[in-house]
Amino acid sequence: MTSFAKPKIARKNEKRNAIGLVRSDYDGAMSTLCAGCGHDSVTAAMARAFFELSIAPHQAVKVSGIGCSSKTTGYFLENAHGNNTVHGRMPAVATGAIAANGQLTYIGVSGDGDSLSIGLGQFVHAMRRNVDMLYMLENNGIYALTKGQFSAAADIGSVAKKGEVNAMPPIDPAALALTVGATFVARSFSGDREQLTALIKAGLKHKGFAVIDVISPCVSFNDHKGSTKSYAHTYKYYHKGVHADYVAPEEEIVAQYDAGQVMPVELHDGGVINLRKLDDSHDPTDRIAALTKVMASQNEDEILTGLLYIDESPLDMHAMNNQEARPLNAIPYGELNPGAAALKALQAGFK
Amino acid sequence: MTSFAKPKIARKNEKRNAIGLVRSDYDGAMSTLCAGCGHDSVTAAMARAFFELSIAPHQAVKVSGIGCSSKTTGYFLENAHGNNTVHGRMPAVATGAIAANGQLTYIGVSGDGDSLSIGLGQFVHAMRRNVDMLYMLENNGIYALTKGQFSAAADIGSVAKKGEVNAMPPIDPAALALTVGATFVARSFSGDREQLTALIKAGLKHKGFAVIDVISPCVSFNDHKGSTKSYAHTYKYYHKGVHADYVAPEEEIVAQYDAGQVMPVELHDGGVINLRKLDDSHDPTDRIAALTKVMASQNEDEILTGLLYIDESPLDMHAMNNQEARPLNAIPYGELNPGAAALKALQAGFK
Amino acid sequence: MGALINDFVVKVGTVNGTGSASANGLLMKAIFRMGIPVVGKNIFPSNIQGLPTWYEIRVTEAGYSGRSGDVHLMVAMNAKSHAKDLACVTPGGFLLYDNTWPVDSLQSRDDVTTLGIPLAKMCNAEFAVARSRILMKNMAYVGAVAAMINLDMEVVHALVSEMFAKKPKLIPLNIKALALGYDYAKENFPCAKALKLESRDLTKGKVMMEGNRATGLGCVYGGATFGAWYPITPSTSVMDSFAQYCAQFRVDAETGKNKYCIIQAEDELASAGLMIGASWNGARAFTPTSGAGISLMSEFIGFAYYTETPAVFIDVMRVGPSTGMPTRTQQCDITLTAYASHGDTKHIVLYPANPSECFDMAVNALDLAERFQTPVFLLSDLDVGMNDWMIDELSWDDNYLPDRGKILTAEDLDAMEQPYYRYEDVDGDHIPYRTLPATHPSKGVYFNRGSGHTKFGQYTEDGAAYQEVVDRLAAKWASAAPKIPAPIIHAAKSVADYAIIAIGSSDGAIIEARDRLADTGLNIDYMRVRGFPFADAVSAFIKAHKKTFVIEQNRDGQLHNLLLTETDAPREKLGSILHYNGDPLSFKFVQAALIKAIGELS
Amino acid sequence: MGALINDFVVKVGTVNGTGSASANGLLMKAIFRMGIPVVGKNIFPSNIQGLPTWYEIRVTEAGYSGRSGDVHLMVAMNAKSHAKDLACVTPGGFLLYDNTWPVDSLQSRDDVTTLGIPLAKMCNAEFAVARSRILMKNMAYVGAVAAMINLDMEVVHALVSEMFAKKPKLIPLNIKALALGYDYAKENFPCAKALKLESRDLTKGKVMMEGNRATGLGCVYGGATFGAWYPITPSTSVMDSFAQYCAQFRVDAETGKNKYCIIQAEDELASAGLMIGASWNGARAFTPTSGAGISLMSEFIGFAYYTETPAVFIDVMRVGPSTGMPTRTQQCDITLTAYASHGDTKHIVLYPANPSECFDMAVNALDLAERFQTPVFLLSDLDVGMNDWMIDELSWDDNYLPDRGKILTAEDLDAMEQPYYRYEDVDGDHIPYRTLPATHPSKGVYFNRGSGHTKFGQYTEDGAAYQEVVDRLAAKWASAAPKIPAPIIHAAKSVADYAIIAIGSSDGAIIEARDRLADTGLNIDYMRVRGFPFADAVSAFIKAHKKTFVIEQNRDGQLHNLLLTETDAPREKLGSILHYNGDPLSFKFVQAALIKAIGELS
Ligand SMILES: Cc1ncc(C[n+]2csc(CCOP(=O)(O)OP(=O)(O)O)c2C)c(N)n1
Ligand SMILES: Cc1ncc(C[n+]2csc(CCOP(=O)(O)OP(=O)(O)O)c2C)c(N)n1
Ligand code: SF4
Ligand code: SF4
Ligand SMILES: [Mg+2]
Ligand SMILES: [Mg+2]
Repeated sequence: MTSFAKPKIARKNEKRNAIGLVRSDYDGAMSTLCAGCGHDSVTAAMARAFFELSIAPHQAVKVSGIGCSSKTTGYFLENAHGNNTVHGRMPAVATGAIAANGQLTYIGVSGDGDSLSIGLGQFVHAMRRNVDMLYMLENNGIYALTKGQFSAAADIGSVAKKGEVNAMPPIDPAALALTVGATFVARSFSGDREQLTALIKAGLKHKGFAVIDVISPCVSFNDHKGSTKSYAHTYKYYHKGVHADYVAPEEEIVAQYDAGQVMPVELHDGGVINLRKLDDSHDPTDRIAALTKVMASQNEDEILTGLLYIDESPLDMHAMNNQEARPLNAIPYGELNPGAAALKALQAGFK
Repeated sequence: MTSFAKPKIARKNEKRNAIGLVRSDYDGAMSTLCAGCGHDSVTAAMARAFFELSIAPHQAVKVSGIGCSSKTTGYFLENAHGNNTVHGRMPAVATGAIAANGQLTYIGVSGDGDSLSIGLGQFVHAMRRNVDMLYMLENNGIYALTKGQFSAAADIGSVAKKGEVNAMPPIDPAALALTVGATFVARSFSGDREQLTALIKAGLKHKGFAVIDVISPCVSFNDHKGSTKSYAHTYKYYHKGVHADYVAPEEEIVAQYDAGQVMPVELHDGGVINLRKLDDSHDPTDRIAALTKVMASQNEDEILTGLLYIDESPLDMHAMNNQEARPLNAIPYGELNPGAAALKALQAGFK
Repeated sequence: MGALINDFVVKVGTVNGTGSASANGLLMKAIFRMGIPVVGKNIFPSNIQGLPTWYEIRVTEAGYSGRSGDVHLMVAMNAKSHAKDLACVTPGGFLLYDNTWPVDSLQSRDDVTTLGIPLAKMCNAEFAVARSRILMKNMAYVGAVAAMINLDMEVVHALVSEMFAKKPKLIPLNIKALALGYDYAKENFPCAKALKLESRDLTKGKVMMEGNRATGLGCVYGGATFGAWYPITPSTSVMDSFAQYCAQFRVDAETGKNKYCIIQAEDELASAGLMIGASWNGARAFTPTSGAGISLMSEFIGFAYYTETPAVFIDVMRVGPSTGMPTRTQQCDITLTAYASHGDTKHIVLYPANPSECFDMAVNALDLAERFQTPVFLLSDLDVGMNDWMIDELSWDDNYLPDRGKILTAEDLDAMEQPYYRYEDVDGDHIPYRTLPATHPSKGVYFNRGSGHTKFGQYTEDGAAYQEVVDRLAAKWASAAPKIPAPIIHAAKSVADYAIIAIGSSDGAIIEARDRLADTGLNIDYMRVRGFPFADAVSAFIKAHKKTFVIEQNRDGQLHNLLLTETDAPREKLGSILHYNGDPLSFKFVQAALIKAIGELS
Repeated sequence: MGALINDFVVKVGTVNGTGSASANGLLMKAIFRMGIPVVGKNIFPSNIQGLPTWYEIRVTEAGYSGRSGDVHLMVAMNAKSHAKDLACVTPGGFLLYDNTWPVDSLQSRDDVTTLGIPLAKMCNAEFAVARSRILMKNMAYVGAVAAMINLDMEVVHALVSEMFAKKPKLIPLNIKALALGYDYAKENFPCAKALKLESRDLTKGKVMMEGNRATGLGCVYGGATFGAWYPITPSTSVMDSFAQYCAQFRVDAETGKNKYCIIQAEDELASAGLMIGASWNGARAFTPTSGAGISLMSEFIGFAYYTETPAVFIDVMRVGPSTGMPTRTQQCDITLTAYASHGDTKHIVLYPANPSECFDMAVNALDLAERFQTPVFLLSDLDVGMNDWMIDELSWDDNYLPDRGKILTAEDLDAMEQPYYRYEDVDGDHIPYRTLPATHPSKGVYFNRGSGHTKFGQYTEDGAAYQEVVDRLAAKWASAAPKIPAPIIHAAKSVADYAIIAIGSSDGAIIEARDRLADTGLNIDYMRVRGFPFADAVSAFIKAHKKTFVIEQNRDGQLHNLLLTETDAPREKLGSILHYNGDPLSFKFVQAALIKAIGELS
C-alpha cells in the first residue's frame, strides 16, 4: 500500500527554530512500524535533532539499507531526498553520494542485521574512509523484518522468541568501530530521548564518520523473557501462533536519569540492562581507554552509553582524496574537459 | 601453464617424523611465486609444522581465496585436498567443509586483500563461529597479484611503488580479531621461521579459530623505500618501466632473536619494523590486555609478534551447533530418513 | 446471483498483526474438514503490523487449485481498505463490515449487499482484556461467516479445541466469540442464502500444506545433512521447515546430538559458499533464498559450475526487480537461474507446480546435483511456497536410496589401473569422478580451482586444454535432459490446433481455464514443463501445434525466450501470454487471454 | 617460403618478470616508426614472475588489426616453452634461441630453420651487474631480430634515447646490447633473408594504443567526475588511465585540489554502490571491472535499473567461467550484461571493437546512462583493452556537451504547474524527470527505493500501480535502440547470399577473412553490431540473406541467442561460428570456419 501522509496539526505560537521552521516541518510520512517499536522513537529524536540544529530539511540527505530500521528514513524530513538502497549496502551508496557533494548533511540509518552481517564490510570501510556522515545503527539484536532471527548483535545466552539460545559472541558495533578507526563512537537507547537527541546533534556536527549504536527494542520479536534487547514488561503480552503475525501495542519506557547514576531497564526475568551515563570527568578522546571501558562494561553485563569516543583531528574522505569543495556536479564541464588540442598533444607519446 | 612437480631429492638417513614421513612428503607443486617472495617462506613453515606435528597429509584440508598468497595452498601438502575458492570467500567454503567433517585438520591461506577488503565480513563471521581451523593471513600491505594497489592493511603514510601515499588507517587483523571474539590470535613474520613454525603448530592444535597475521613482504610491488611492509635492502633493485613486469630476484632476511630482545627489520629510509618477542612472563589469556598491548605497540610504530591471545575454553562451531562428531558424510542414510510411516503420521496435522 | 453451492470465494481483509491469520486458518480448515476442497491465498504486506492484509478462501468442489478471480463474500474488517475491498466484490456478492464505528470511506454499490455487524461493540461488551477484545473480534467474524455460508459449527468447535489444546482456558472464550458473530448473522442476515456449503467426501487422503514446508521435508527425506541460509521472504519458511523436522527426526536419542547442521549465514554470498564447502566435503547440502540472493550468489554459482561441485539452490521467487514486492508472487528468475554467473554457464533447473512437487523435486535436486556434479536450482515461487494448497497426502518409498553420484572410495582407488584425474571423462558419459578429502593417503587427491584447468585438474592457460574441459561441461549439461522430471501433457479430447506451455504455479489456473474453454468447444493441449534443460518432447510438442501459447508470470517472456533459444521450435509457432502484477494467476485471466489471443489468430 | 615483405609475424617467448616487455615494445614501435602498420598481442600468464609469456608482433602492410595465425620468426628465449614455441612456427619459418646452454627439450623440425645465438654468453661477457645482464639479453635479441628483418637501426637508436631520456647513462649500455645481437645475426645468419621490412608511409596520423587507456581517456573527455573500482585483470588499466589523465588535466592550478574523485572500493559490490550513490547525487560516474565483478554487482544492477539511476559499468571480458583464465580473452558476458540481475531487467550494452570505439563509446555510455536513467554496459574485452592496436589518432569535437538527461532545476520546479512526480511519463517518451538532492526547499523531493513503487514514487504493493511502472521501463529500454551507435555494414562488391554478424574484437579477423574469401570469389556481407537493444537494421540484415553466420568468442553462442530472442529473425537463417580458447581471433580461423560452414550448406 502507499504510505500515508502525516496529518499536520498547526499549533498556535508553536516554537520555531533559527530558520523559522516548526518541529513538524521535520516530519515525514506516517510510520508503518509496530506501535511501540523503538525505531519510532529514534526517528523522533532524529527529526528533533535536525529541528534543533535548524538544518534546512532539503539540505539533508537520508540513506538506508533494508529492514524495519532502514524503513524509517521515510518517516522524517519529508523535504529531504532519501535513498532506501539494498540490504547491507547503504554505506557504499552513502559514500558515493557524499563524494559527489560534500556540502550537505548526510544521515544513514541501518539495523544490526543490515550493518553487522551482510553489510559488515561496507560499514567498516566507510569508517576507514572517515566519510563525513552520521550512521545510526538501530540495534534490536535480531532481524525483525524477517520475523526475529538472531543478528550478529545478539548476546551470548539471549533467548529467541521461539526458544533457541544464542551461543555466538556478539559483534559490539562500538568496540568494532573503535578498532577500525571511527572518529566518533557513541551508544544510546531509544527510550532515552534526551541523551539520544544530544548525541545525534553532536554526531551530525562531527566532521567525519560518526556512529551511534542505539538499542532500539523490537516489541514484536525480541521483547520477551530471556531476550537481552527487550522492554521487559511487554513480555506478558507475548502470544504464540501458527502464523504469528499478531503484535500487541505497547508504550515505551522513556528513561530519565542524571550523570553518574545507573538507569536499569527491567527485564522480566529480573535480568537488567544497565545504562550508565559517562561521568563528566570522563575524557572520550583516548581510543584505547574508551575501547577498554567498552569491553569491560560488556563483561560486567552493562551497556555503556553516551559519547564513547571522539577525535576531530583526522582527515575526512574529501581531505584524504584532496578533493575540492565544490560538489562534483557543480563543476562546469569546461573545467573538466582537456579539449581537442590536449588530446592531440598527449597522443604524441603513442607514435 | 601447468604447475611443475617439485623434484624429489631422497636424502640418506633423512629425518622421519612419528608417522615415518620425511619433510619432503609435505611438499607440494613447485612455487610459481617470485624469487624472494615472503609467501614462499610461509609455505615452508606450514609444511614444516605439519611435518613436525606428524599430521598425515591426506588428513589435512587446504582452503584459500584468490591472490599470490592464496595460490600457495598448491605448494605444500600435495597429498591433501585443496580448495582454491573465489576472492575473499574462503572462510565460508572452509566453514561449510568443516561443518561437513570436523575430524580433519583445516588450514586456510589468505592475503590482506582477500581477508580485509572483499572478505572482511566472512573473515569476521568465521571468528564469531569459532570455526576449528588455522587461518593464515599473509600480509604484504597490498594487492600483489593485481600489481600493487594498497590493501586495507596499508599503514598511514606508507608509500606505494608508484608514489602515492596511503592516508587511511589500517585494519589491524589482530586487533580486529580480538574485538570480534577470536580465540587464538598471533602475529609473525615470514623471515622468522622459528617463531612462525611454532605459532603454526600451536594454531593447528588449538580447538577453535586461530588466526596468524604474518608480515610477508612482496619483493615485486611493496619492497621499496617508503613501504612499511618491505625488506628494506631490496629497495635498490627497484626498477620502473612502462609495462613493469620485471622482478628482481632476492633472498630474505632470516631473523633470529631471543625473548625480550627487539629485532629490527631495516627499511631503506632508516625506518624500522621492530619485532619484539613477548617476554615469557606475558599472559596471553586476557583479551582486553592483549588488545590494549596490540594497539599501543601500533602507536609506538612497532609490530608486536608472537602469540597475542589464546582462550581454549569457548565452544567451537560444532559444539555450539550441538552437532555429533561423525562427519555428516559418514552418517548412514538410514539414520537420516524418518521413513514413510513418520511422513504419514506428521501429516495428520495438516488435515 | 443464484445460490452457489461449494463453489464461491470468501475474502477477508484485516490489519496485519491483529491475529487474524489463525482465524482465517480455522475458517479454511473447517471447510476442508467438511470434505470440500479449498484453496487459500494469503495476500500480505511486507511489514509486521498495521497494514492491510487479505486472506482469500476459495471453496471449489471441482478441486481446482488456482484462484477464480471472484469474491462472493468480502469480510472487510479494515476501514482503511474498505473502498478497495468493496470494489473487488463480484456483482451480486456480499460485503460484511464492522459497523461499530462509522466507516468514513464507506461507500455502497447497488450490485453488492453490504452487511454491517457491530463486532467491536459486541466483543467489548463481552470481553474485558484489550488484547482478547482484538483477538475475539476475529473469531466473531468467523462465526458470522459460518452462519452465512452454512459452515458446520461442530467441525469449527472441534478445531477450536485442537487449536487451544495447550491453553484450554481459551476454548470457551473463543466458542463464545464465534457464537456472537454466528447468532448475530443468523438473526440479521436472513437474506444471505446465496453461498452454501454442503458436506462432501472429497478431501479424504488430502492435506493442506504450503510448498516451503514440503520443500523442507523433501530435503530431510532426500538425506540433506547441511543447510545454509540467510533469511529472506518468501524463502525463510523452507529452512524453518527443515529445522523443525530435523529437530524432530535427526537428534540422536542417546547422545542428544544433531545428525545435521544448519548455519544461518551472514549473507547470501556466505550461504552459497557454506553450501559449496559442505558439499565439496561430502555432505548433501542446499541453500534456500529468493531472487536477490541468487544475484548475490552469482559468482559462487559459476565456481560450483566450473569446479563441478554439487550445489542445490532453492529460489522461491518474488516480484522483482531489485527489492520489488517481497510479498507478491512472480516467475521472474527463469532466465537468471538458467544461466546464472559470468562466462559460459548453464544450469539444471526444476519447476515445481505445487507442494507435492516441492517435496519430490527437492529430492530430485539433491540427486541430480550429485549425479551431474553441478548447480541445480529448485525454482519455486511465493504462491507455491507460502500459500495453502490442497494436495494428495505426501507419500514416500522406503526403498529410495540417495544417488550420491560418482564418488570414489579408497577401495575404488586401489582397484584402479589408471591414475586418477579429477576431470577425466572415463566413462564417456561426460561425468568425471570426484573424491572426498581424506579418502586415501596417496591416491585420488585433487586441487579444486575456479581457474582454468586441464582434464587432469592441473592449472592451465592453454587454450586447447581449457576448451576440452568446458566442452565436456556443455555436453554434461545437455545429457541431463532425460534425467529430469518429464513434461506433463494434458491432451485435449480431440485433436487441437492450439497448445499451452507453462511451468510451476500457473498450473491450477491453466487447467481450469482449459476445462472451461473445452466446455465451450475450444480444445487446447497443455504441456507443463518441469525442468531445464528441456526434454526433446518439448520441441516436438510445439511443432505439433499451429500455435503454442507460453503462459508465464513475468514481464519479459523469459520462458518463451528460453524455449526459443534452447529448443529448435520455430519462432512463429510460439505465442506469449504474460501475467506479472504479483497476484497468483486466476483462471479468469488465462481464459480471457487465450480467447483474445486465439481470436487474433483466426 | 618466399621473401615476405612487410607481411609477417615475429613472436617472442620469454619468462615473465624479466623485463622483456619494454624490449618487445621497442621492437614494435620501431616498425611502426618505419611507417609500417603493426599489431601487437601480449599473451601473458596470471602471475608476476617466472612463467612463460609471449609477445606477438604482426607486420601487416595491409593494415589489418587481427592476428594472422602465422609465426614466421619465433624468438624462443624461454627454454621451458621451447617445444611449444617450435611447434607454433609456420612451415618455412625461423626459430631463434639462446644456445649459451644446451636446451634440454631442444627439438628440430626440417621445415623450420633453428638459429642459435649465445645471448647470455655475450651479455655476461659484456656486462658486469647481474640485473643488467638479464635486461640486456632482451635488447640483444631485439638487435638480432632487427638484423634478420632489416629493421632501421637509426629508428631503434632514436627510440632507445627516448626510452631512457630520464636515465641517459643507460643509453650506451642498451645500444651496445643491441649491437651484440645485431652483429652476431648479420655475421651468422646470412641465410635468413626471408623476412624483410621496407619503410612505408602508412602510419601517419596513427597511434598505437590499448583500449583500456582509450576508455579511461573517454571517461575524462566525457566529463566523468567519479570513478569507483576494485582491481581486477584485465580492467585495472582503465582506472589507471583515468587516474593518470585526471591527475594531468583535472587538478586546479591554484589550489592544487582535484576536480574528480576516484575510490578504490573494498570489493565490486561496493564499487557498484559507490558509483550509484555518486550518480544519484549528480556526478557522472562509472566503474570498470570484469565478469566476476559483474556477477557480484548483480543485485545493485537491478537496483539501478528499477530506481532509474544512471550507471555506467565497464566490463573488460576475460575467459570464464569463475576465475577462468584472467589473462586470456573471450566474449563471454554477452548474455549476462544484457539481462543482469534478478527479476525482469534489460540493459543497454555497447560493444567496442577497438580503442577508438572504447574512447567514443565511453562518452556514449555516460550520455546514454543519464539520458535513459538506467545501467549502461561498455562491453570490452582483454584483446581490445590490453593489446596494442594501431588506430587513427583519437580526435575530439570541442563543441561536444554532455547529455545530462532530464534533470529538473529549482527554476524548472518553480515553473511547473503540475506537482512533480519522480516516475511520471510527462513527455510520453517513457523517461521521467529526476531531481538532485538539495535542488529546492519544498519541491521536487523524492524517495529513491528498490521496492515496489507507483509512478508517483510512492511505495506500493498494488499490482496495477507496480505494473504501470515496469511496463514503462520496458518501453524506455526499447526506445533506446535508435540512440545507440548504429551497426556498421560492410557490403560485398556484388550481391551476397551469406552474411556475418559479430561484435567487438572479432572485427579485424573477420574483415581480413572476408577480403581473402572475396579474392577467391566468395562474397559475404558483414554487419558489426555495436549495441543492444538491437537496431531494426539488424533483423532486416538477417532476413536479407540466405544465411547469416554469427561469429563470436564464447562457447554457448550468446550473441546468436540474443539475436534470436531480441530480433524477429528466423532461426533457420542464423548460423553460429564459435571461438573460445582464449586467444584473440585470427583471420585463418574465421576463413576456415566460413568455408566449412558454407560448404556444409551447399
Ligand atoms: C539480499 C537480501 N537478503 C535478505 C533480505 C531480507 N531481509 C530484509 S530485512 C532483513 C534483516 C534486517 O535486520 P535489521 O537490519 O536488524 O533491521 P530490523 O528489521 O531488525 O530493524 C533481511 C535479512 C533482503 N532484503 N535482501
Ligand atoms: C571478484 C574478484 N575481484 C577481483 C579479483 C582480482 N584479484 C585477484 S587477487 C586480488 C588481490 C589479492 O590481494 P591479497 O589477498 O593481499 O593477495 P596477495 O597477492 O597480496 O598475496 C584481486 C583484487 C578477483 N580475482 N576476483
Ligand atoms: S517488527 Fe519489531 S522492529 Fe519491526 S517495526 Fe515491529 S517492533 Fe519495530
Ligand atoms: S608479486 Fe609479490 S606477493 Fe606476488 S609472488 Fe611476487 S613477490 Fe610474492
Ligand atoms: Mg535488527
Ligand atoms: Mg596482499
